[in-house]
Amino acid sequence: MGLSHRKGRPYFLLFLAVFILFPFSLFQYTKYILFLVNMTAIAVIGALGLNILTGYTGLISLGQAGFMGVGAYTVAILSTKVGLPMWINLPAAGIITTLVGIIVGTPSLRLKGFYLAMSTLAAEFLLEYVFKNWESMTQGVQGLFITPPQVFGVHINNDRVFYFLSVSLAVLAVIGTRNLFRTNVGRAFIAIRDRDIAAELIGINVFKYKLVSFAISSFYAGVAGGLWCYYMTIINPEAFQLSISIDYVAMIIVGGMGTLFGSVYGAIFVVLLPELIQRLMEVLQPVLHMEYTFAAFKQIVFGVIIVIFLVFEPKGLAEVLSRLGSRVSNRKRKEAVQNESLPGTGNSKI
Amino acid sequence: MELLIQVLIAGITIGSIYSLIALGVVLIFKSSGVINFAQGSMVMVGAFITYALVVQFKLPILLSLALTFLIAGLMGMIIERFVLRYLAGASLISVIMVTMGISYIMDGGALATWGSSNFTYPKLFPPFSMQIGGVKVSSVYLWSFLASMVLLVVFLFFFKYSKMGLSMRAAADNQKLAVVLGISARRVLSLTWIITSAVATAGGILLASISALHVNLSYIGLVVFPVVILGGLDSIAGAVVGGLIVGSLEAIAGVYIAPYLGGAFQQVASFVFLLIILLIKPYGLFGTKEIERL
Amino acid sequence: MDKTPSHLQIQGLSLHFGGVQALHQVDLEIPRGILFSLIGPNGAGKTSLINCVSKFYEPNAGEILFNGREITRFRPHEVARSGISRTFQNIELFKGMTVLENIKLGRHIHLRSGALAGMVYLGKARREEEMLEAFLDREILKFLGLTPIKNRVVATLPYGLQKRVDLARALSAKPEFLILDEPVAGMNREETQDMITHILDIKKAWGLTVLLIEHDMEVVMNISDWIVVMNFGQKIAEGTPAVVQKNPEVIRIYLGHSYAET
Amino acid sequence: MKRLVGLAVVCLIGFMGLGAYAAEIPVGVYGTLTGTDTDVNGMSYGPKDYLTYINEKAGGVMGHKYVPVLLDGKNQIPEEVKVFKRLVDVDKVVVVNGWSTGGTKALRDQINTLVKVPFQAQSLSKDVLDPEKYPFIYLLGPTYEDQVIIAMNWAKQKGAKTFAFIHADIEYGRAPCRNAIEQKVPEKLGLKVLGDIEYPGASPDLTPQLLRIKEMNPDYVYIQDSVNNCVKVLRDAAKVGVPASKFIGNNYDFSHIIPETLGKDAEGFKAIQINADWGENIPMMKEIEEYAKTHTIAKKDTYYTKGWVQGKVIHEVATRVLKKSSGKVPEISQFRLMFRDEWEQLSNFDTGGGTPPLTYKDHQGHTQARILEIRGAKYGSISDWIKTH
Repeated sequence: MGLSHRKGRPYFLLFLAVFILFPFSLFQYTKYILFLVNMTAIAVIGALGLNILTGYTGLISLGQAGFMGVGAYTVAILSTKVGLPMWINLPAAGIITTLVGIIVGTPSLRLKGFYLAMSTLAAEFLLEYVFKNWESMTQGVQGLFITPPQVFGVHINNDRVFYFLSVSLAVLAVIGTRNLFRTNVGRAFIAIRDRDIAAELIGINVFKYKLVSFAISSFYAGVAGGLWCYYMTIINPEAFQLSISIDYVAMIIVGGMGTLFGSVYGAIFVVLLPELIQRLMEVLQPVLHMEYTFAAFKQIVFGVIIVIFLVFEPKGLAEVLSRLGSRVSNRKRKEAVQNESLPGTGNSKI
Repeated sequence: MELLIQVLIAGITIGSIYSLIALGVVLIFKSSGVINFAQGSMVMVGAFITYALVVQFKLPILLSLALTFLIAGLMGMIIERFVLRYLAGASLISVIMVTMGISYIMDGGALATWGSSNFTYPKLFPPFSMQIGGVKVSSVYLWSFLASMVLLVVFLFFFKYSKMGLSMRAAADNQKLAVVLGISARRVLSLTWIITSAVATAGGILLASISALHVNLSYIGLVVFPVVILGGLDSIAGAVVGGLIVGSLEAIAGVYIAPYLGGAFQQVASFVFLLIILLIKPYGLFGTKEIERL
Repeated sequence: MDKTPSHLQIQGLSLHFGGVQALHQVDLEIPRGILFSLIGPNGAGKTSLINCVSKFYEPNAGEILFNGREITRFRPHEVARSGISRTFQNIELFKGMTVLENIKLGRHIHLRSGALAGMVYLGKARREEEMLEAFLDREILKFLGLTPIKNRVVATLPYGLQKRVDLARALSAKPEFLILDEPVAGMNREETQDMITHILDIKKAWGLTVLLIEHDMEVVMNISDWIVVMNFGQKIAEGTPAVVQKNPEVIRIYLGHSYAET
Repeated sequence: MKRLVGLAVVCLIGFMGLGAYAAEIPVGVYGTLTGTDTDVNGMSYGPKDYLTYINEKAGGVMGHKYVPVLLDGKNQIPEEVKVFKRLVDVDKVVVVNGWSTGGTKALRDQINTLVKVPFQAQSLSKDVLDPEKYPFIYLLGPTYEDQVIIAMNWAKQKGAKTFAFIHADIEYGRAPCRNAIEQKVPEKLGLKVLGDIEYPGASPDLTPQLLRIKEMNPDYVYIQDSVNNCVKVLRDAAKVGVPASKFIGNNYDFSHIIPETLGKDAEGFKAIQINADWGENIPMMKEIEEYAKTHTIAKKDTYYTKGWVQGKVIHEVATRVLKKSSGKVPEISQFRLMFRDEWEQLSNFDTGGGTPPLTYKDHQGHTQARILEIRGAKYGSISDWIKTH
């Protein structure tokens, strides 16, 4: 949907070709990479959701994992107990999570800043408790198992099939978010983040839009959680604990709060970083000997990166990359014949 | 009735440890507006340092304790000097995440150094215990109760009367103004982190003494958040009272409510209570309301 | 004047913070279509009063009627929705956004497309967005001379321009009642002149009622239809500029020598 | 857009370049190196160390060296799934030594139908033990449910009438206790279950739960949790005055940390043993000691020896497969199938005293356990090896 400008079209086509052909390549790593891509795509959707809430609207949430859990449970319950098909379950996951999100967002009428963040943290713990103890629905700590639906005789959680599903949905999520911030709703979110009082005084119903932000954010989280459930085929309360929420906050911080592609970069980064560290540590393993050091090292690097980003690049990877990108394109522009007018200042929000 | 008394005593004993750890969080918030998610890790690392000095280096206990506090203070100073100083005036979420980052680094560091085993903590306290209303209260709880009470009084007086304490409050309220008044905001912040780190270490030593020492000890940092918020982020008395309330609440919920709701209701009880309180009093029991201006 | 129905009417408005009385039993009647000025020394309660009107403050007593309808219990955004727009003393623009985005936000109350339509961005939302831009281009940007800078980020603009963007944002809602809180404060003579011209033009063109707070007495005396003088949270005098200028108490407590001598 | 493509390409190249070593017999192990329940992760180091030991001592199996890959599943399902996928897809391991109950259940389709890879679970959950449904999953010893039965049987013999459970609010804690109750084990034995008490796994304080135990006053309490929380349970039991002798823990509560930490508050505590302890006078220990001369041992406890036994099992099965294929390493999927089949054939395999002889016909190596009791800060056995069925 208008993703490409005239200039970007070759790249877009190349990307499309890589996207479609890659799953059929036969590297040793193809399947594993597909797995990582799938996990990243799910994370992208979740991170976009959190970014709408936290990055754009300025409401800190430590409950993203809980919301994703609601989505995952919705899918699991609908497909095992009711037996509905996927094309109903995934939107349903989004909608149910939206409702939960609105409830969780209600304290934002009175609570601000860290106090609101704490109420989302409370929601995270409460949801976990509900997952664990509403046994007639969730089967408690044992969790629910689903049999993934089949597409052309192949289970949807087959890495290759799922790849097309998850990446397409992730792209849709990106486009949806981009469009959202072209219109009044998105602008209202940013206004609330920048100065909620002024927003209210110029006629924005701040409370309503905070709830809308919670709703959209949790819709994304719900869909991401639902996808996760289809991919993993199991959901139990351990799957979405606080540390996952923190990972998501880290994604948008590292990627860039309040930026569209920040969510994407952040998700890629946070999903792949542990892999890279793992590989690095495996190379160093003969020297280090102790296996748990790489878990420790992963944690340390993760922490250091968060700190470094906040101290030196508070605007995240999106800013870094756009700086790099503009440097490259500046050079190119100098070389190019000047047959084009000045570049548009269009995407100022990004 | 007898059971209720036992429940309350049990709640207050664990609550006194919550209070002590919550005090550190409040202290940092009060003087720098930073919400410290690394408090739990500071608690854990403090406990490990003592362990290393006493058990691994076999130093005398008093010397080890003195050294531990020295190292912990240094650690606090480093955190402030090399990380938080660069984040003055940053948004709330940046501050939250940066302390989480620090927490990851500290947890990872402890894991790399000591591994993920359980360690038996050295007996730093005399094996003395008191029988209070049918509950055996070991000396560790008495120590932590005492420590949090003493620290409460000390900090209250410190903030109210001492020049340094007043400067800290001024610096937290308005860093620019503080500079104009000739208060070195940096020195004040540095000092806060040193004190907080030391308080966290004290909490860590007490906490590790009542159970085994493990890297997961840092989880306490999350447990005390309801305490901090309940009391009000910037209220020292609130931290102490909140700790005792949350401790008792958990005990009551664990004994009386969990059997009906099932599962481990104790853990969420404090959060449920917290939500209710926040809806009535959005800034906690004793917290100061933030005034907004146009 | 008391026969024509007032546009905005304030009765017995009181406001206090703790023990400090910011407003005490203030009554105002602002007829439709005039330029109504509120003057008084610092701390007289002028800004408190308009903050009560736009509901940033909750008055302790009294009532506010707009178009004969009570709006005392409205929430701030409902006040804006009912047709009252305002500018701010300390420019409350969204500094990270562009001029155009800020002004679009001013028109927020007239936009109908919801989140879902926005995300799809086909049909309704897109049309609305296009109409919005056309409207702003036509009515606001060109008029206030902001077209060349419409894609600049607000934070990068000089003070005078920011004030103008603030006005543009208030106007883009196409209000019937405009509150201006010190619109020319900190401006040089030329900028002031510019601003005043804009205000008077738009007032005339749209038939606005304007409530103005301003310290620049020359401006106030030149353009006001009616002036109310406040001190210590109370109304102490009112009348046409000519009347107010002659009121001895006004001269003593507020205008003092400064105005008398100029 | 450009940037996205660039990033994708970089990632692709990065992954292709990394870690493509030629492996002869790759064996995957994942466990909890960090995260919760690390107290018992010696059993993840064990298999790896044993295979290394065999590589060094005998040059692997019939000249083919093992490549043990040890990864961290953090006791979290998504993490374990990720690690599993990597092991089977990238490292192409012949057999996986897995970890948690939840993770094993999550992977059951992958293990048994999609990938078909032999899987040795550390979890002793009965729910994954089913040669028909899950032909690729093998367990070493008595399931948690078996252990509950053993404990109850023993309590019954001691004249107990009432019983209670205490555990964390996770699958590992809740399921076995509930299974035992649902299978009417207590009724059959004439025991009355007074309560099934749960606590938050990470809570620093369990006094409220112990107060409930005190109120109920059961004859015995079964702890379905591992070392770390067991310490908390016993500590707070002492706090409210419930003697440690009333508590029986499962096989993951047999740790010297417990008496060391609690001193006399742990006196009388009972735990279940399903394999030899570290330092027992058995032939297997000699191997470990030999290995320890040149290597550091991560954890010197009974779980490490459990892992060592699991390593022995893997080596034994691999040896049999290679004997069948006359010393050639079969193609990977073939290898996995043969490995599974040979495993099932394994019977009366002597582990050098690490466990009773192992027979995997029912996918459960052995069914024996005994009860230990802490006396004078040391575990001593108070029962013979009991067979569960």
